[in-house]
Amino acid sequence: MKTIIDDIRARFSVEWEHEQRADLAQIGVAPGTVVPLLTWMKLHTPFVQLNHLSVVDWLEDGEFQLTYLLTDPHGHRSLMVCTRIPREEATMESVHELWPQAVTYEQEINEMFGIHFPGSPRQGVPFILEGWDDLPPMRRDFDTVAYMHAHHPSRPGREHVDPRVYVGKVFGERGYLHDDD
Amino acid sequence: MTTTETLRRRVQLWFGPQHPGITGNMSVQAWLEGDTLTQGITHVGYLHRAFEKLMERRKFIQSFPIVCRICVPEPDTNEYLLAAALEELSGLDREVPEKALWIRTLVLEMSRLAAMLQVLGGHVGSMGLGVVPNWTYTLRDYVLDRFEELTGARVYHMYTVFGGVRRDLPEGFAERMETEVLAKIEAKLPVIDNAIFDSSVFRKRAIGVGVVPEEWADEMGISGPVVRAMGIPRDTRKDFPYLKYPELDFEVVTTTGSDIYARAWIRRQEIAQSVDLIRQILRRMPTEGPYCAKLPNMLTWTIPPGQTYVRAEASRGEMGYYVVTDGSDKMRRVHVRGPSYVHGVSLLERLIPGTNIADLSPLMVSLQTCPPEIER
Amino acid sequence: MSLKNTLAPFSAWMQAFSKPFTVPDEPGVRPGAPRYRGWHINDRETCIGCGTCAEICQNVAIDMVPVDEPTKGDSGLRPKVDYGRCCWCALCVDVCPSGSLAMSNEYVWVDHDGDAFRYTPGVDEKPWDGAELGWRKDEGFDIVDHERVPMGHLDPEERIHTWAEVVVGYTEEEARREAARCVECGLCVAACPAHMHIPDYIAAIRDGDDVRALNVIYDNNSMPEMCGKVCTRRCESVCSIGVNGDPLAIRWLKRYVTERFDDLKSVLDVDVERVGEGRKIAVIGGGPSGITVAYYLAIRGFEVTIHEALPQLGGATFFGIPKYRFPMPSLEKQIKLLEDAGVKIVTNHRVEGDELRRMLEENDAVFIGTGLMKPYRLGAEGEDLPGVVYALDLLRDKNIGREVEVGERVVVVGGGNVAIDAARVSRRLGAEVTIAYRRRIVDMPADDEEIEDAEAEGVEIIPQAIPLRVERTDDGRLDFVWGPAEMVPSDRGRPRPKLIEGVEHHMVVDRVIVAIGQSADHSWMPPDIAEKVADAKGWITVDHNGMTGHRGIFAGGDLVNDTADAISAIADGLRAVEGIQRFLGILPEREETEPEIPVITVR
Amino acid sequence: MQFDSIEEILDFAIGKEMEAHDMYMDIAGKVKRPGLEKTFLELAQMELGHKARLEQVKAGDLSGFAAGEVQNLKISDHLVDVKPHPNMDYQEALLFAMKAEQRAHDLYVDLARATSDPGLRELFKGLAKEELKHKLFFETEYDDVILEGN
Repeated sequence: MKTIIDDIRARFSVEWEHEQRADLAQIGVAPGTVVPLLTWMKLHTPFVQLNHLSVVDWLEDGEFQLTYLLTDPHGHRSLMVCTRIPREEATMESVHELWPQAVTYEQEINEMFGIHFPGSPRQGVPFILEGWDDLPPMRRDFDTVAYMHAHHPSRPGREHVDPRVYVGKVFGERGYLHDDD
Repeated sequence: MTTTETLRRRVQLWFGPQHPGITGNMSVQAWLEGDTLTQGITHVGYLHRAFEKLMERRKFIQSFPIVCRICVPEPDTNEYLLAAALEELSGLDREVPEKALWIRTLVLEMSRLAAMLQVLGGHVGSMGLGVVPNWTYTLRDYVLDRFEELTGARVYHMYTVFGGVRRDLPEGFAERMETEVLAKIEAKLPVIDNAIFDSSVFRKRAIGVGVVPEEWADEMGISGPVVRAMGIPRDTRKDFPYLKYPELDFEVVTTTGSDIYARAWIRRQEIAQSVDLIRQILRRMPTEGPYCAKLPNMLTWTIPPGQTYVRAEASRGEMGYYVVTDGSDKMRRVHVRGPSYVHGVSLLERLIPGTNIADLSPLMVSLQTCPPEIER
Repeated sequence: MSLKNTLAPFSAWMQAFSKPFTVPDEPGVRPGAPRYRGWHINDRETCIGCGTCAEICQNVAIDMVPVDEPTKGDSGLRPKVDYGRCCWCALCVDVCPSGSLAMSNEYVWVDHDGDAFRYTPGVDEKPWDGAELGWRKDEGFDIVDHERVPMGHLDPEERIHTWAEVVVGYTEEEARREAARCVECGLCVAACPAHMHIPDYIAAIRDGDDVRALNVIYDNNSMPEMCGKVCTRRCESVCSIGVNGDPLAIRWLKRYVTERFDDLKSVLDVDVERVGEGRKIAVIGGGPSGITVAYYLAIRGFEVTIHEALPQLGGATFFGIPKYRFPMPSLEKQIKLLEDAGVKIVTNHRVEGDELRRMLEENDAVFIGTGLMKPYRLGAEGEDLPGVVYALDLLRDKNIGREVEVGERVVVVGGGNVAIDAARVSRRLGAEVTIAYRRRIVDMPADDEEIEDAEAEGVEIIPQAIPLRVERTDDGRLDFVWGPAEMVPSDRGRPRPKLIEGVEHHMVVDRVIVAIGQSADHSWMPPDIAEKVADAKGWITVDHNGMTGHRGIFAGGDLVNDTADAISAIADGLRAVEGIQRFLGILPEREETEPEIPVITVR
Repeated sequence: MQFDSIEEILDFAIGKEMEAHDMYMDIAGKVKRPGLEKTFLELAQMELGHKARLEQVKAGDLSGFAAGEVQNLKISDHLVDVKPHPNMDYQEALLFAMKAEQRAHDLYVDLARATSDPGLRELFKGLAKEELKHKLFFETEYDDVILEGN
């Protein structure tokens, strides 16, 4: 794995690297580096396979992380290429020209996270959802519980008593450092 | 060209989601010229339950009852992979006891066996030979009986968790597995062979149909019986060894042709391989010792920040879990990469043009598409 | 295609005569596997209503519903399962701390009413109640941590030569790990006399937020560092994790947090109105109850003065508890907090004569927390011989720094914590120590850990030993004569020891230390006030405000409660803090209403 | 002591109970400790109860006697007797009461031993048992309150 990362380092700017397992390394690059890097890897290295493309929402940082997992199917090892893009008006270059199946990934990400891949064929075409009018649901700020309560009313008759609260109440738990206790 | 001529030339047809020939709840929006498909777009979403999203809002242990639902015929791969990913990220992987590794291998092989019996029946069922699925589903039910005995449930086992498995092997399990399952399968296989592989109906409809070009294998990440039917010996159990597979004696089954027949043949061979592997496992498994590591309090367990990708060979091909942790008691992100995501969408859509409408069902079965795995 | 291939499909016909695989669809024909996950069963008696099942249920299928009266150690709630949501994962069974919840292997149930599929196992009768088979908790699989992070102790050999603290304390990592074992059921809150917010501070410790933990702790306990070292920890006795394992080390966790901060005032976030400005409160007795009253009233602007007869505040925690359990700097830190809050402290001052009357006139209220200072006597012959001493005196003398000497051989009479303290102090003073106790070791009121520690330090315990008399030997030592006892059943309470006549054992010792018990002494009060306040045994009865039979006099601590521990004294103090404010019209009088059940309906 | 009839014995016993009653009343008036006066008044009241029971026996109703064995915890046996004094505390009050009941018991045992009339002997034994019961009451209280930690 070291060799391939050294090769990458010789050509591209790598922000960080981490060896997770003997057969799995991870590198971080700038968004602009991703497509040139992946193109080079597909054409000039054994890492020809795109296993998957995934997004992680780092809401607190205001960033999305895109993770491209490339595999060397004959050398039996994988490389995770990670990059971070701003969450606002999130846009990323498409890789569907390199791998046809990336269309589906990019379509789903577009739907679920609201990241736009200009030029990718099925952007804006619903993949899983139908008539969705809320935040892209895989974003961390989409509140599933609130959505559930708004769209699927609870079955009547459910009454739960939380033991922690109940016991405190019954036995007269009180606080004395704050007036509002 | 008249309107009638256009209509005759090009008809749009929704194949599924309610169709006996479809594999699970999905549909193919197909365009036909005559009875030949010119284009197909797959549609999923009928089973979407936002598993990945739900798991981001649940404690690690609470994700177990969820992941098994990602594949009905083969839930255990999901359970194992979630456990493996989180064990790797938490360092718990070093604590998993020997016996648990064996039981996990057993469970994975049992689930592969059950799933392959089901899909082998599906192969011929999709061509209208209803009797063979009756046999294979029955054989699958025998495997489920053992699952019920081992895990407490027939379909959603919820059995493999962090640190090991949830219960020990019951006494006499190995004997019952032999007499109630393996022997019965072996007795039936020749009959099945005769009814499938020797059948002129099957041969006519399977040989040379749905051929996947070999050059797609690498770039698309095609795996499982589909890639092995191209003659490529690619198998996660050998290429990225996990659990006790390195200690088991088996060869990767391959054949050539890359058509429906070849894929069915691979599955037939792998049923026999699974039977053999289960025998090996039960023979070599330690009888004593713990089946689960000592676990921390699962209600408060936190895992340090990290990300990993783990994979295992499901009956359909390479199943992978991409898991990101952020130091909290929940996953930041879990991405389930099932083989169907590629096989059932991109590959299927690439194979559809030129296919006869009657061959669409057998084609989908041969790709062994599992829609919940696409939607998660 | 060969002929064979053409004929092959017809081979299926051969199977037409084989035995069918199917079974008739009748109930009971095909029972679930022995560990099948079917309908729930629950043992209502064993269940403690901790709600951990509801907590772990990822489908929110379990509601906790009131079934029995809540008690200490049982919330009285029981799980009610909604099978519209249940996915039969059985995590509820595997997590169940009491082991009461299980699943039967029954899986067939037909009903036209959808709401029927929501029931309280063990409460609503079902045909599968008591089913032998089904999913049960298994020893080899545990998803809560039943093993406590061990606490380091000084080696017994080493500690009998030092007055250093025996308990080492948790490191940060150990504390976080121990705190992570908590399931936050809150049963401990009921058992704690002061109802400390235990799960909340444990969660804060687990999250690494010690400042928050400290604030949660001081919210209703102003002497928690003491509690963190010597509390009787009723909380731990009801810990749900303790039902089938080691209870959370609640005491040690409190100790960990409280020890981390030196300047308490700067860390504590006090946000109360100074409603007591211009009001004066006298506190008589500087023990835990008095300190509690003083602190929480002082931060509200009251002018509080504590009168203490001994040279140092702390009451029994100062003069009674040996320093290897509760070191002086820890106590001083707590007193510093009082001073910082503006409490006036008068030590070496025993209130006597008409002073109480004067105090009542000069103050808005008076709080009495003078404790039990008068030891019960042995009552046997020879008690007045030199060398027969009382444990309380011995411990006090040692703690205030007087020279204490016990000779080479000591017998301690008694089985409470005071007896153990006296024994362990005597060990440290170089003596061989025997404890003579009238009942069985299981009956000893002393803390189990204290008994173990004492034995580890070489203290010998003779149970069922009744002191008969003490005689002087020719060489000026003492002959402690005792007789063996048998345990006889009693109509009223526990079995009682009865002397077996005719057998006498002799033990030549230098000291006989009497640690039978102690009572209150009210001789310092004007008799007419004492008459209104106390009863014959010395107990003071108070109302729900902590007020005695005399208007304006509040009381708490060992005088009032029958548990005689510091945390109960603190609880009494808290009651008086509210009571005094109600008495003075600052808080409204408490309404006697049933507490509202906090129900969550949208689930 | 010599008794000629059952009536005489019972009168003697009733007199003893009255003596005890008067003694407790006397102490109650002297003790200073808060609440202890009440304790002694209660003890005095208890003796009146015993007296009433003996009067019932005299009237021919023997059911008032304790049946079966009475437990003797022997707690007071090895304790030093105390003299009533104004500054008595609860422990001393209990000690005093235990000892007084012990003495009454011993008296009836002696009397039972001294008489040759089997009927009288039974009556004395019954009375002794009654006193032992009283003692048990105090011993239990002593065991619970004073010896709680021992």
